Amino acid sequence: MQLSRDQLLSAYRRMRTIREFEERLHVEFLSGTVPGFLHLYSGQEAIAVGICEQLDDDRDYIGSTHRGHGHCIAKGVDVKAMMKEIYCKKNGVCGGKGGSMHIADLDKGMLGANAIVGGAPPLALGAALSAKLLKTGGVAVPFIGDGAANQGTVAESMNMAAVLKLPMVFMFENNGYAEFTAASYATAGSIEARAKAYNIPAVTVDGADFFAVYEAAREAIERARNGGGPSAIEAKAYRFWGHFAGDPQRYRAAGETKELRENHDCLKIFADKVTQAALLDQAEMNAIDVEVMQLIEDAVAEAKADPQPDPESLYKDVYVSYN
Amino acid sequence: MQLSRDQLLSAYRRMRTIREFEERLHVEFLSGTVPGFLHLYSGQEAIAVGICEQLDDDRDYIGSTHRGHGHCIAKGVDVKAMMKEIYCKKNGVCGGKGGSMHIADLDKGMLGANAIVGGAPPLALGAALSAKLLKTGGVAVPFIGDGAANQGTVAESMNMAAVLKLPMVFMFENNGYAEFTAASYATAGSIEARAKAYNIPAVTVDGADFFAVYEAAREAIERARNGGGPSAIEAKAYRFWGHFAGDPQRYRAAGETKELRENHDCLKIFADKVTQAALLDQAEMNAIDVEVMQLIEDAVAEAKADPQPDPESLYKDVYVSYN
Amino acid sequence: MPIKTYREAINEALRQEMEANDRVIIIGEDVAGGAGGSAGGAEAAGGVMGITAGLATKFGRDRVIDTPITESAIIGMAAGAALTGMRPVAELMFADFIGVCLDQIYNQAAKFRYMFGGKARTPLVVRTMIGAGMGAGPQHSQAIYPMLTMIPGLKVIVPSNAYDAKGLLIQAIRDDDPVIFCEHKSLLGDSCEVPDEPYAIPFGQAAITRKGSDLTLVGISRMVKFCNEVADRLQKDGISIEVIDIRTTSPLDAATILESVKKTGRLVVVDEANPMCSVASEIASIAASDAFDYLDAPIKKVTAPHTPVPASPTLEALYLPTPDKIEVVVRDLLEY
Amino acid sequence: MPIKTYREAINEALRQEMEANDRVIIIGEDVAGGAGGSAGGAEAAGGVMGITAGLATKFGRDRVIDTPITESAIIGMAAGAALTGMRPVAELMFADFIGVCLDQIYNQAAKFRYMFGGKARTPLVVRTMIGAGMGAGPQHSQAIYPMLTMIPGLKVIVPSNAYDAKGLLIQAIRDDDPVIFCEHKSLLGDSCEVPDEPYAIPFGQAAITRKGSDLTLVGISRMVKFCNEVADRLQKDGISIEVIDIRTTSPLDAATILESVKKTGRLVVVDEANPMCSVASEIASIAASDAFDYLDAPIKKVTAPHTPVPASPTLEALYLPTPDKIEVVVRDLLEY
Ligand SMILES: Cc1ncc(C[n+]2csc(CCOP(=O)(O)OP(=O)(O)O)c2C)c(N)n1
Ligand SMILES: Cc1ncc(C[n+]2csc(CCOP(=O)(O)OP(=O)(O)O)c2C)c(N)n1
Ligand SMILES: [Mg+2]
Ligand SMILES: [Mg+2]
Repeated sequence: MQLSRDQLLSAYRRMRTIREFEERLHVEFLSGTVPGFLHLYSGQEAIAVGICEQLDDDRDYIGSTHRGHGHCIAKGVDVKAMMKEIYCKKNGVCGGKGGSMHIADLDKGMLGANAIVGGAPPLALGAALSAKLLKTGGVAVPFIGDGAANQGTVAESMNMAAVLKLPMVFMFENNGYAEFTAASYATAGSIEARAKAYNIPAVTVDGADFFAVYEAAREAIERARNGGGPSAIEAKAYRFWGHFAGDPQRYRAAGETKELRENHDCLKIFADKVTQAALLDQAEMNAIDVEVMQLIEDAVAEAKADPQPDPESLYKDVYVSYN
Repeated sequence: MQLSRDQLLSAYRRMRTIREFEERLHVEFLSGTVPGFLHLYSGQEAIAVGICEQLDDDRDYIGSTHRGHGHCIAKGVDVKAMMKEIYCKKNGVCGGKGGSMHIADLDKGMLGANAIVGGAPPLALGAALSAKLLKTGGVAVPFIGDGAANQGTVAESMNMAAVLKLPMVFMFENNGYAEFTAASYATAGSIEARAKAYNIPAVTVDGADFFAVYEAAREAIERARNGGGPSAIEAKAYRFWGHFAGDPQRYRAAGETKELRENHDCLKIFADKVTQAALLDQAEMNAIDVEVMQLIEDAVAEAKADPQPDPESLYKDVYVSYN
Repeated sequence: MPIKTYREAINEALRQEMEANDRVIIIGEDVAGGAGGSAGGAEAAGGVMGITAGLATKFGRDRVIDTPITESAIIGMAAGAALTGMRPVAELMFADFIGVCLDQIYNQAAKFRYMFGGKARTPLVVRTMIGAGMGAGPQHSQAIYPMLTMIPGLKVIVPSNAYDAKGLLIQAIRDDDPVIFCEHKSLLGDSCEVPDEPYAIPFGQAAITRKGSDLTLVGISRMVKFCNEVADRLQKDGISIEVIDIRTTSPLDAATILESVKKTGRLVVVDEANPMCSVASEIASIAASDAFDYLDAPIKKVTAPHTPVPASPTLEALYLPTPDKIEVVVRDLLEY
Repeated sequence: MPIKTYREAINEALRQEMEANDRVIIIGEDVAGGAGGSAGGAEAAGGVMGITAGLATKFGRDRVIDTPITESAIIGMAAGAALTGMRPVAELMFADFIGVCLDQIYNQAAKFRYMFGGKARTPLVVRTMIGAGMGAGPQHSQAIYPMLTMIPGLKVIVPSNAYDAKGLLIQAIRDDDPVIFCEHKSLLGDSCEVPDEPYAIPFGQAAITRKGSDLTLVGISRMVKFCNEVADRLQKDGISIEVIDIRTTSPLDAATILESVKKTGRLVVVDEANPMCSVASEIASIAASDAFDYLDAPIKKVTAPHTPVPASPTLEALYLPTPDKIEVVVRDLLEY
C-alpha cells in the first residue's frame, strides 16, 4: 500500500474536517441552535475516510446511517451545504427537508443518512446491482453499526449480495454501543463470522488506524471491482460522544471517553505514524487544521445566516410528476 | 440414546400418519375437493417426528411454516380435526378459518402454520421467553426452510435467542428448494455456520434418518431445558412432491423425486434400521400401516361430510372483546 | 382487436418495455424460476402465477433476476437500483408480504425525492398480487392498497381489466416515481380486447365504464366488474347507473367522481378492502366535502367487513362484496 | 388531585400494572438501558424518552428486557409470549419503525384469534411514539395510526392527555386483544390531574371535552388540544363548539360522533395524519352515511398535507394542523 503525499494530506484533511464539524456541532447543539436529533461521528473518522478515499464520486455509492455526517464528508459532500442542511435551511443540500438524519447527496454517490437502523444496506444492494448491470466498475458500501448488524435487513443484504455476487463492501463500524446498550450484550457471536457464514470474505481491523482500514478496504474494493463479489470489514470503532448530542452516558464508566480520546484517536495515531515514517510533517497538518477550523467557522456562520426554506417548498418534490 | 419399543412404535406411527395424510391429500387436491394452496410434507417426516416426539404437549411449543401438516401431526394435533380444517369445514381445528396454511392448535403447543415465510421464528422466541420466565422447563422449536433461512426475521430471532439465552431449538429443514429455486443458488454459505456465527451450537444431520435427528434434537432440547440457551439443527431434507400440490416441477431433473423416494425415504430407512437391530418387526409396522390407512380414510370421509362453517362465524373471534 | 387475458396483458407490457429500454429489469422470487435446480437452471416458472413467463428466456437472467426470499432486500435493492440509473420492476409476490418490507417502501423509496430536496428520481415499480377469491386464506388474500394510498410519494395502481393493466403498467414503468401496481389474483384469467402495440394510460384519470344519471357507483379493481354487472342488471329495470373505475387510488381522480355525483346526486363506493380508513372512506369523505350541495342521499360504502379474510371459500364468499350485495345497497339508496 | 405529565402517567400505569400482575413485562430497545455497558449494567435510560425510567430498577431485568435492534423479533417475541401466558408491553420506540415489523402485527398478532378459530388470546400491548413537532424529520415524526386502524384484530389507542394516557394504558394491559398504544411525542411533557390509584378507561368511548351546539369538532391525539383551544377562542365570540376526543381509533365510537353531529349539523375532523385513507376520512364517511339528514353543511377535514414530514421546523409548523388553521375552517363552515 503506497499512498502519495497528496493522498495522505487529503485523508488527513477529510478526517480533520469531520472532527471539527462534529465537535463544533456538539457545541452548537448544546447552545440550542440546531434542530432535531444529532448523532456525532467523532472518533470514527478513519473508518469513513479510510474507505471513501478510495471511492469515486460518480460510480461508487455509500449508504449511511443516523450517524452520517462523517460518511458524507468522506464521500465529498460539500461541507457548507451540509451544515446548512443540518440547520434545516433553504440552501441545505436537501433544501432543509432532510436534516441531519436524512442528509444525502446523490451527485456525490451518497445515498442518504438513514434514520431507520438497517435501512440503507438494501439500497446499497441496488446501487451495486446498477453498477454490475451498467458495467461501470462501481462499488457500493453500506456503513452498518454494531447495533444495526442485528437488524434483519443486514442479514438479508449480505445473503443477496453473496448470491448475486454484487460489488459491495459491507463496512461494519463496531463502536461497542447501540444507543445505551453494549454490543457485548446485544450482538451475539461475531460480526466477522456472520459475514463469513454467507461466504463473504471478512476481516476485522482497528478502526482508529487509518492505514489498517485503508488496506482492508483496498483489498475489498479491488475484489468488488474485479467481479469477486462482496466483502465485509468489521472495524473496531470508538465513539467519543454519547449516542446523541446531549446524552448523559450513564451506561459508560467514568473516564471511558477520556481514555478513548487519549489512546484511540485516529487523528493522533495518523499524525504519529506519518511523522514517524517521515511521510508528512506536523506543520503541514497544523496548516490544514487552521484551514479546516476556518471552513467550519464559515460553514456555521453561513448556515445560521441562511434563510428558512420557502413555505411553498413544503408541497414540492413529493413526486417528479403529480400524475 | 435408548428408545423404548413404545417410543419406536409411536414414532413410526406418527411418521406413517404424516405420509398417508399427505399422499392422500395430494390425490384429493388433484381431484379438486380441497380449497386453497397445499404444500405437502412427504419425505420430511423424520424431522418433525424426530424432534416432536421429545416435546411435551403443555409446555413445549413449535412454530411452523406453510408446509405445516407434518409438524402438526408430529406435535399431536388431532388428525381428523386437521383434515376438516384443510377442507375448511366447521369442525376443523380452526373452524375453517385458517385452512392448510394457517392451521394451529394452541392446546397442543402448535403456534400455527404460517403463510408468511419467516413469520414463526419471532413468535417462537415469545414462547421460549414465557417458558423461561414462568420456569416451566419448556422449549420452543421453530421450523425453518432453506428458503426461509434467508428471511431477516430468522437472523433476528437467532440473535435475540442467543442474547436472551432462550430455550429454543432452531430446526432448519434444508430440502434443497424454496419454491422453484435451489438452495445452492439462493442460500449463500451454510446455515449451520450462520447459527454458529451467533454463538449458537449447531449441527447438520441427515433428515431422512430419524435416529440422527432424534439424537441431535435430544442434545439440543436437553441444553435448552438446562438453561444452556438455543441450539440449531440443519437437517438435510427430501421433498418428494413439488412446492405445492400440482407443481409441474420443471426445475427438477427427471427422476429426481423417484431417486429420493428410493434412497432417502425416512420410513424405509427407519424400518430397515429397526428390523436389522431387531427392535421392531415388520409385521408390527404393517399393522400400524393398516390402522393409519383407515384413520386417514375416515378423516377424509368425515371432512368431506362435515358442514361448512356457519355464516355468522365470519364475524366472530376478530376480538376477544369488542371494546 | 386481439383478445388477451389480464395475465397476458401484464406480460406483454413487461416484454415491450424491456424491449424498448434495456434499463428495465425484473427482480423477485421465482420471476424466472429454476435457478440452481437439477434441471439445469432453465426458466421454470415465470412467477408463481406464470405472469412473467418467457421473459427470462428472452432477456436473460441478468434482466430477470431470481432472488432469495428476502422481500426487504428485494424492494430495497430495486429502490436503490432505481435511484442509480435502472428502471426496476420488483415483484412482491403476494401483497400481504408488505408486512416484511414496508419500510423500504414507506420510509425509503416513497420519501427519497422529498427528503433529498428534489434531487432523487426513483423509477421503481412494485408489482404485487392483491385480493381474495381463491381460498388462499388470511395471509394471502388482502386488499392492501389503502395502506399504500395513504403514503405520500407513492402512486398506487389498481387495474380492473386487461386493457387497463397493460396501459397502466407501461405508464408505471415509464413513470419516474415509485409505483405500486396491484394485480388482482382473481382477475388474472379475465380477458378483453388489448391492442398489440404499446400504449400508456395516464395516472389519475378514472374511467367511466357505464354512463348513467341516477346514481354513481365507484369501483376499485375487481369490484369494477361487479359494479358493471349491477349497472347492467338495473338497466333492465330502467335504472341508469354511472360506473366509475378509479384505476389509480393515488393519484385519485376526485374530479371525475365529483362531476358524476353532482349529476346523479347519489354515491355508492365499492371496495374489497376492510372498511376502516379505506379508499371507499376516502372517496366518501371527498364527496361529503366537495359535492355536499348536490347530494340527494347519504353516501354508502360496500366493503369487506372488519375481519380478516377467512380461508373457507364459503365464508370468503360472504366476506367479499358481491353484485347481489351491491345491488341491494344501490336499490335502497335509490329509494331514499 | 395530583398533577402529572403524560410521561409520568404512562410510567405510573406500567408500574401499577406490573405490581398487580407479574405476567406483565416490558420488552424493547433500551427500555432499561445500560446492559453490558462499562458502567456496570445498571439501568441507564428507561427508554429514549425516559418513559420507562425506574422500572428495571424496581422490577429487574427479567421483567424489563432490553433487546437488540430487531423490531420484528421484538414484536414477534412479545406476540408469542402473549399467546403463551404473558402480558407483554413491547416498545416500538418510534412508530415510524412499523415499517420493519409490520408483519408481526398485521399478519400475525392481529389475526391469531380469527385464524385459529377463536382459540387464541393475545394480550399484547405495543407502546409507540407518534407525531411531529420535534423537528425529528421524515422518518421519526409520522402519525401512523390510520395504517393500524384499518387492520381487523387490532385496537388502536390515541390518548390526548395524561389522564387518558394512564387509564387507557391500564385498560390496554388488562385487555385480552392486541393493542397499539400511540403516545404523542409532543405531549410527553403536558400535564393534568391524574389520580394516584389505578383506573381503566374502556375502549371505544369518546370523550366530549367541550360541550357545544353549533359545530362538532373531532380531534385525535394532540389535535384534541388544538380543538379545545379553538373551542375556547370561539366561545369568546359566542360560538359554541362541541369537541370530541375519540381516544381510540379502533374501536371507534361512531355513536358519540353521530349523536353530536345530529345535534350540531356541522362536522370538522382534525387529524395530524396525511389526508388519504385517514381516520378523518373514516369519520367523515361515517357521518356522510349515517347522519346525512342532519347535516347542514359539508363535512370538512383538517389534516397534514399529502407530503412527508419535513425536517425543517419552519416547514414542519406549516405541515401540521394548528389552532389557527382549524379556526379558519371552522369559521368558514359556520358561515355555510
Ligand atoms: C429501525 C430502527 N430501530 C431503532 C432505531 C433507534 N436507534 C437509532 S440509532 C440506534 C442505535 C444504533 O446503534 P449502532 O448501529 O451500533 O450505530 P451507532 O449509533 O453506534 O453508530 C437506535 C436503536 C432506529 N432509528 N431505527
Ligand atoms: C414473506 C413471504 N415471501 C414469499 C412467500 C412465498 N413462498 C411460500 S413458500 C416459499 C418457499 C419457501 O421455501 P423454504 O423455506 O425452503 O420451505 P419449503 O417450501 O422448502 O418447505 C415461498 C417463496 C411467502 N409465503 N411469504
Ligand atoms: Mg454502535
Ligand atoms: Mg426448502
